[in-house]
Amino acid sequence: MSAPRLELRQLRKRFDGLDVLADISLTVRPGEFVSILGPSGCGKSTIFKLLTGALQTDGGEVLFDGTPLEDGRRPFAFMPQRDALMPWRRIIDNTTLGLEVQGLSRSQAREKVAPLFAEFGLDGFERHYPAQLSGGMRQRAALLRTVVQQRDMLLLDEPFSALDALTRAGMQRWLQAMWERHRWTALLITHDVREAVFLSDRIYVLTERPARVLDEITVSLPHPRTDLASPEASAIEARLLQTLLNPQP
Amino acid sequence: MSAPRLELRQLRKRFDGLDVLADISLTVRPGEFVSILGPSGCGKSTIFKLLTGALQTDGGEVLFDGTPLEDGRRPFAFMPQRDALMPWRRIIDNTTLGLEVQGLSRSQAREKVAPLFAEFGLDGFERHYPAQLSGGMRQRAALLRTVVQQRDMLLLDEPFSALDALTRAGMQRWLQAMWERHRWTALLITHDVREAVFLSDRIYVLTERPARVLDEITVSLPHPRTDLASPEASAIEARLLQTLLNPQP
Amino acid sequence: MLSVGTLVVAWELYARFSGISAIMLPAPSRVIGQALEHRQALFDNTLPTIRATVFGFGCSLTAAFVFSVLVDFSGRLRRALFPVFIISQTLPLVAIAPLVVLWFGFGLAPKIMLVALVTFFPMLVALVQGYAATDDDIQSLLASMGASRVRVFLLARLPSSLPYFFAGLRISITYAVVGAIFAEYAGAAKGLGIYILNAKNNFRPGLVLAAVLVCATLTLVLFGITVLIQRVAMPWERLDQGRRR
Amino acid sequence: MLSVGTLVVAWELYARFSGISAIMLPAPSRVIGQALEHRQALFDNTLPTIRATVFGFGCSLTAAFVFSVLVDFSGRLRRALFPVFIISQTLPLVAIAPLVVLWFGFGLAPKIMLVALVTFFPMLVALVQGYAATDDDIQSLLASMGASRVRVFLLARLPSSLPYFFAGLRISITYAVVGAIFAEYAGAAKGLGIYILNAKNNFRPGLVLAAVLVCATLTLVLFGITVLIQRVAMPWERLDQGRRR
Amino acid sequence: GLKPVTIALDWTPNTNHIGLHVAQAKGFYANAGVDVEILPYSDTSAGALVASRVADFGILSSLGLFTQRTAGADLVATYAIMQTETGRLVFNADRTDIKSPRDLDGLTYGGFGSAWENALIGSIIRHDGGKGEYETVTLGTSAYEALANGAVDFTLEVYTWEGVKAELDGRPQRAFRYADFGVPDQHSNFIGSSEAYLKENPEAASGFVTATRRGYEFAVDHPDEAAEILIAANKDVLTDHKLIRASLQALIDGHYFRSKEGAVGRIDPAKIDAIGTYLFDAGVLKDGDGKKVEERPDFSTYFTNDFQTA
Ligand SMILES: Nc1ncnc2c1ncn2[C@@H]1O[C@H](COP(=O)(O)OP(=O)(O)OP(=O)(O)O)[C@@H](O)[C@H]1O
Ligand SMILES: Nc1ncnc2c1ncn2[C@@H]1O[C@H](COP(=O)(O)OP(=O)(O)OP(=O)(O)O)[C@@H](O)[C@H]1O
Ligand SMILES: Cc1ncc(C[n+]2csc(CCO)c2C)c(N)n1
Ligand SMILES: [Mg+2]
Ligand SMILES: [Mg+2]
Repeated sequence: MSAPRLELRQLRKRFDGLDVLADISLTVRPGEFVSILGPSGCGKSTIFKLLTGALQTDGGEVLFDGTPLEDGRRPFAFMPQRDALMPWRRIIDNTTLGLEVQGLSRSQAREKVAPLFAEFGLDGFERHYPAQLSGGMRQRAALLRTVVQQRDMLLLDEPFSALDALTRAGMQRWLQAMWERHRWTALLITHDVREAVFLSDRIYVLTERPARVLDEITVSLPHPRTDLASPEASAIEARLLQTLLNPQP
Repeated sequence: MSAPRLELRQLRKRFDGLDVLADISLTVRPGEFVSILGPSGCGKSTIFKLLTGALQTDGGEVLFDGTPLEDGRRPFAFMPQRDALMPWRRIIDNTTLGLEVQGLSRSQAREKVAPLFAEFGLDGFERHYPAQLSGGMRQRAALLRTVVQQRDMLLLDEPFSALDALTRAGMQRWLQAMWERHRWTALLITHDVREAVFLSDRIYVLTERPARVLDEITVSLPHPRTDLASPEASAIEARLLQTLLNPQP
Repeated sequence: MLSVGTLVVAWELYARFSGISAIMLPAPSRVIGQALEHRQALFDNTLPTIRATVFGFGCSLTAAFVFSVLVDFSGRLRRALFPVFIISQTLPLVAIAPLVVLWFGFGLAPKIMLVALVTFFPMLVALVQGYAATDDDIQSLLASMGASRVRVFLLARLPSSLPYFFAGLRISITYAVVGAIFAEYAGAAKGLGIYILNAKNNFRPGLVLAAVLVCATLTLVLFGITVLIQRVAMPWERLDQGRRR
Repeated sequence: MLSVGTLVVAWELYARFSGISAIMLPAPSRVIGQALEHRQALFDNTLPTIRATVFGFGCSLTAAFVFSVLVDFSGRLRRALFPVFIISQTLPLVAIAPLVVLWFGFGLAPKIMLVALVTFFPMLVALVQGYAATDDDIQSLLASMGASRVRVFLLARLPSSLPYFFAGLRISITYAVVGAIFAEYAGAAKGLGIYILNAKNNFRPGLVLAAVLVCATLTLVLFGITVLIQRVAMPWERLDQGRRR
Repeated sequence: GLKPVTIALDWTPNTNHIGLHVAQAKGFYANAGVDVEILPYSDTSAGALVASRVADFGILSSLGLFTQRTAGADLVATYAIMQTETGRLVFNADRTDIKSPRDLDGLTYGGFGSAWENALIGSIIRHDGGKGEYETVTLGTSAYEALANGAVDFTLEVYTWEGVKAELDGRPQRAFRYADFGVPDQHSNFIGSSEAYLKENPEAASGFVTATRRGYEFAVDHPDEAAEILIAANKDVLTDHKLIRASLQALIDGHYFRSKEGAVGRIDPAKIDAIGTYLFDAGVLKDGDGKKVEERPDFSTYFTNDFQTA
């Protein structure tokens, strides 16, 4: 078993008077795809904010490749829950943002991103502004912006919540293919149990706020997963739904 | 068969150079719950924007209770896809917004809304600002703001997309109960096929952009629906998924 | 604050040891000495200035608000009024002030007018730009609720304009005092402006700067008040507890 | 535009038929006549004013930008500099302008300084408030991408400040011309300010207003330029095709 | 009841105004049946205030009277405050390069912005054989600081105010008097009104003017008490008591208020005609449209002594 890429140890966070994260410990190994499921408002996005440095922890440790995550080091490609597209940048320029930050020239970055527009169902909208896109299109643009960064690790906060079944399935398949090709390490927040089962090696289930880890489920189905109707998949889905609907710690 | 409450006749809309709605005709009868399913970016939210007057149609007619929808008349309680919460108002004041617009005093409006906070999983957050809420909590606040308005008709644009299975099921049950009690007329945009089947009397499936009506499915299951594992429900679900995944007009 | 102290000390040293004449640059110690010595006169002359500033700024705020609303509600009014307002801003005070005395005499009125003239436009621009910054989704939502334009204005456009309003307020409040002093300089029985002119024509540079000192203090106080008001008026802007910076 | 025309006609009629003396209010026809008659002198005196305005405003913009950046990056600098800037704004021009002219002579330098003094603070406040208006989500996102503070500033804070910047620009540009005229008034060989002063001291109200007219035109042109620049600089603000109003 | 009368000033309060305050404090105005309000100084010329009937009377500079009246303003001088010119051309005493007015050619003049200054200085220099070409920087009230500072080479001053102050400060100055270089002597300033006002209120006018003259006479006779009155009436303004006393003494000693012949307030028709002709010849006088007047105006209509009674 390889050393964890990301390790959270007894992470705690409170907003004045409100305990949000009580005690979150989890690990993600290199190349692993891990999902987090949990009730709305329990603190999932807060975990990501702690990881990306937008918020400060009130206790606990975050280790990345065995060393504490320092301020300067940002090994994550992060997709926030609200898309955070820049209203003043065209879609193409929003999607190249991470690459530009990494130092690529605008034209290099565009070259890298442009071929993906079709795949993300955004072709023809390169020169639109975010305000001219539908909710789902914005979400796909935000996802595109995230994955092209090719960081050590992906942090995805509900990347498919605004997508219809067809588009969602397409994006999920694409993500899985990419993940298999590049062996990205990924941490995904989702509400969709089936999505979690489809994509993950392991799934953490969190309790209500203040959040703790309620359950950890390993999904040992072979990749690529196409048949979610298999009895194993259904069993895991059922167990997850059971845990979520009747949370008993 | 009663006269339609809402009737769209050959609605068309284009954004410079981009045909979005090609020809949308649909009806909603009084007390009926109708859902719209369709690929991301096909123009579902645009339909709502035409109904609420945020955009102007490029052709076609909108009839409400048999007469064209005029400018002044706004018979809808509308929940936009992006929550549109006012950052400067506390959650309680965001949820009372529609009532205040209807002319209720602030205290009256609060009285009406306050009891629902628990049901919506928002109690304790009355005096928080939107920026202090999680994505799902914001969505629930937006839904709460919509349903308390008690208008002739509900327009809900993906009201549950940011919610986990448990919370979502709870909200759906609550909505169904309310709908049965008050016999609201409702038009719902959703990506979730199961949700559509659970809640709707009828479901319209739209094509890709430029959008037309691809299919119209009547869900004649008894209310209240608790058992979605029933063969009829599964059959409808399967047919919907089939239509969505292989759209052949 | 330290930086201000440093500046004052440097000035004192320069004034003392550079051999510069007190006519050009009186030392701060001397200025403060003179200020204390003539505190009664300074006080008496500060009151009218405060009055002109406060009334003038009050009128200007009121007018800016009223016109911003009118202009927001009617595109036609906007096209009609804006050029007039812009032109009013382009008139150099030095040329207008003498005429204002001719038209309105020597009382408080012309001072109020000039203060209002100076501060009206920044407030108007700030408000109008602020209204325009309102989120479209929020406005559509309100419209869907059947909110009248007035309601949409009150519930969405007005709150949205607050940050712009306060940016404008900070700018205008400093101009308000300067404007009042200028108005008095152009003619007044009492007030810091005329005090400065008198001190100058009586060859008292120390007193000139003493009055400037009072004026600066006054402005600082008013500025501080606007900052406090902003704190109170926009509580949702002070939420980022726990955020890094 | 029509409204401006109406005002001018009303003024003309009032000046002609109310029997008011030309000392109090010369008719516009007379003002324009005088302006045409003295166009050469007006033109000669406008050039130095334009120069002072443009250079002064340029310096002020540059300084405001530089300091807004410094102040944005360092809280310590902010605390050190802001009081000094605020105080600089509280000094009444009427008292300061003569001193500046005495210190820096009668050339372009003191005018540039005074124009900068008048316009610096609005621009600074606008920029600083604009930076503060940046969306937190966008900033966190950039930080998560490993963007340095400089990158965050360039990619997020700066574009976010644009609407505030332009609000500030509209205000300052009108003050810039007025400030230049005022600076000349305090001491100069040539310029619209001096022209106004001369006309006034030679009891020529018509010429005073002719110079005011030139000054107003100049300001309007500059104002128009800022509006155009805003159009070009913020294309995403002009999207709402098809929207109702 | 007393008839209210307003008077507008030409400059911030100074010793030139002493007679008004004395007449006020000593009750001369009340005795004459007028209730006088001395208006605050303003940037608007007293001539404009009087001609537009904002003020009943005003202190008019000689230049203001001649130019504004010629341009059509309703102004009449009713009282001469100064019997002789108080102005002079000054420069710092250490300017050894300036020996006579012709040396001013090419130097920098710190001026106040009137056409008359140029005519005056130019004619002084030319009278002395120079070309009359020099640089002008318009400074207004900062001219004296600029002179002390060396920023300008020369300026004009009111001897009995700025000149006296320089003496008190020990800043030696030298000066050229206009009359020594071909400029006719003149009354530096007047108290004037409008014909319209004088016609409507002859009694109040003569009461006011006559009482004012009593005020100036009293000031000449009782300088100490008069200085006290002036200071008391302007206590925030006139903080340099030494300057007030010295200035008043200079005004008395120089026979500015009361001429050697004993005249107080009387306007000398010869002086008016002389300076008027000088200004006309110099091309300073313009009509209402800004055109040089072609015909020499009748200067005898510019003033009247009729309101100085008893
Ligand atoms: N203001 C606008 N200007 C130009 N195009 C626009 C504008 N608003 C929407 N569109 C386009 O209209 C199309 C439909 O948008 P709409 O928001 O209705 O989609 P949707 O069906 O709600 O999608 P989703 O499920 O992703 O929310 C999109 O292609 C979008 O780019
Ligand atoms: N800035 C803040 N100030 C105060 N409370 C906050 C703040 N940010 C988040 N919270 C609280 O922290 C809790 C967790 O929020 P978080 O966004 O992490 O939830 P989540 O698990 O992502 O929920 P969702 O699935 O609805 O997105 C919520 O109760 C929220 O109100
Ligand atoms: C007390 C006093 N009154 C007026 C002036 C203005 N002034 C400056 S030069 C000049 C004319 C000199 O002939 C005049 C009237 C002054 N400086 N001091
Ligand atoms: Mg979340
Ligand atoms: Mg949508």
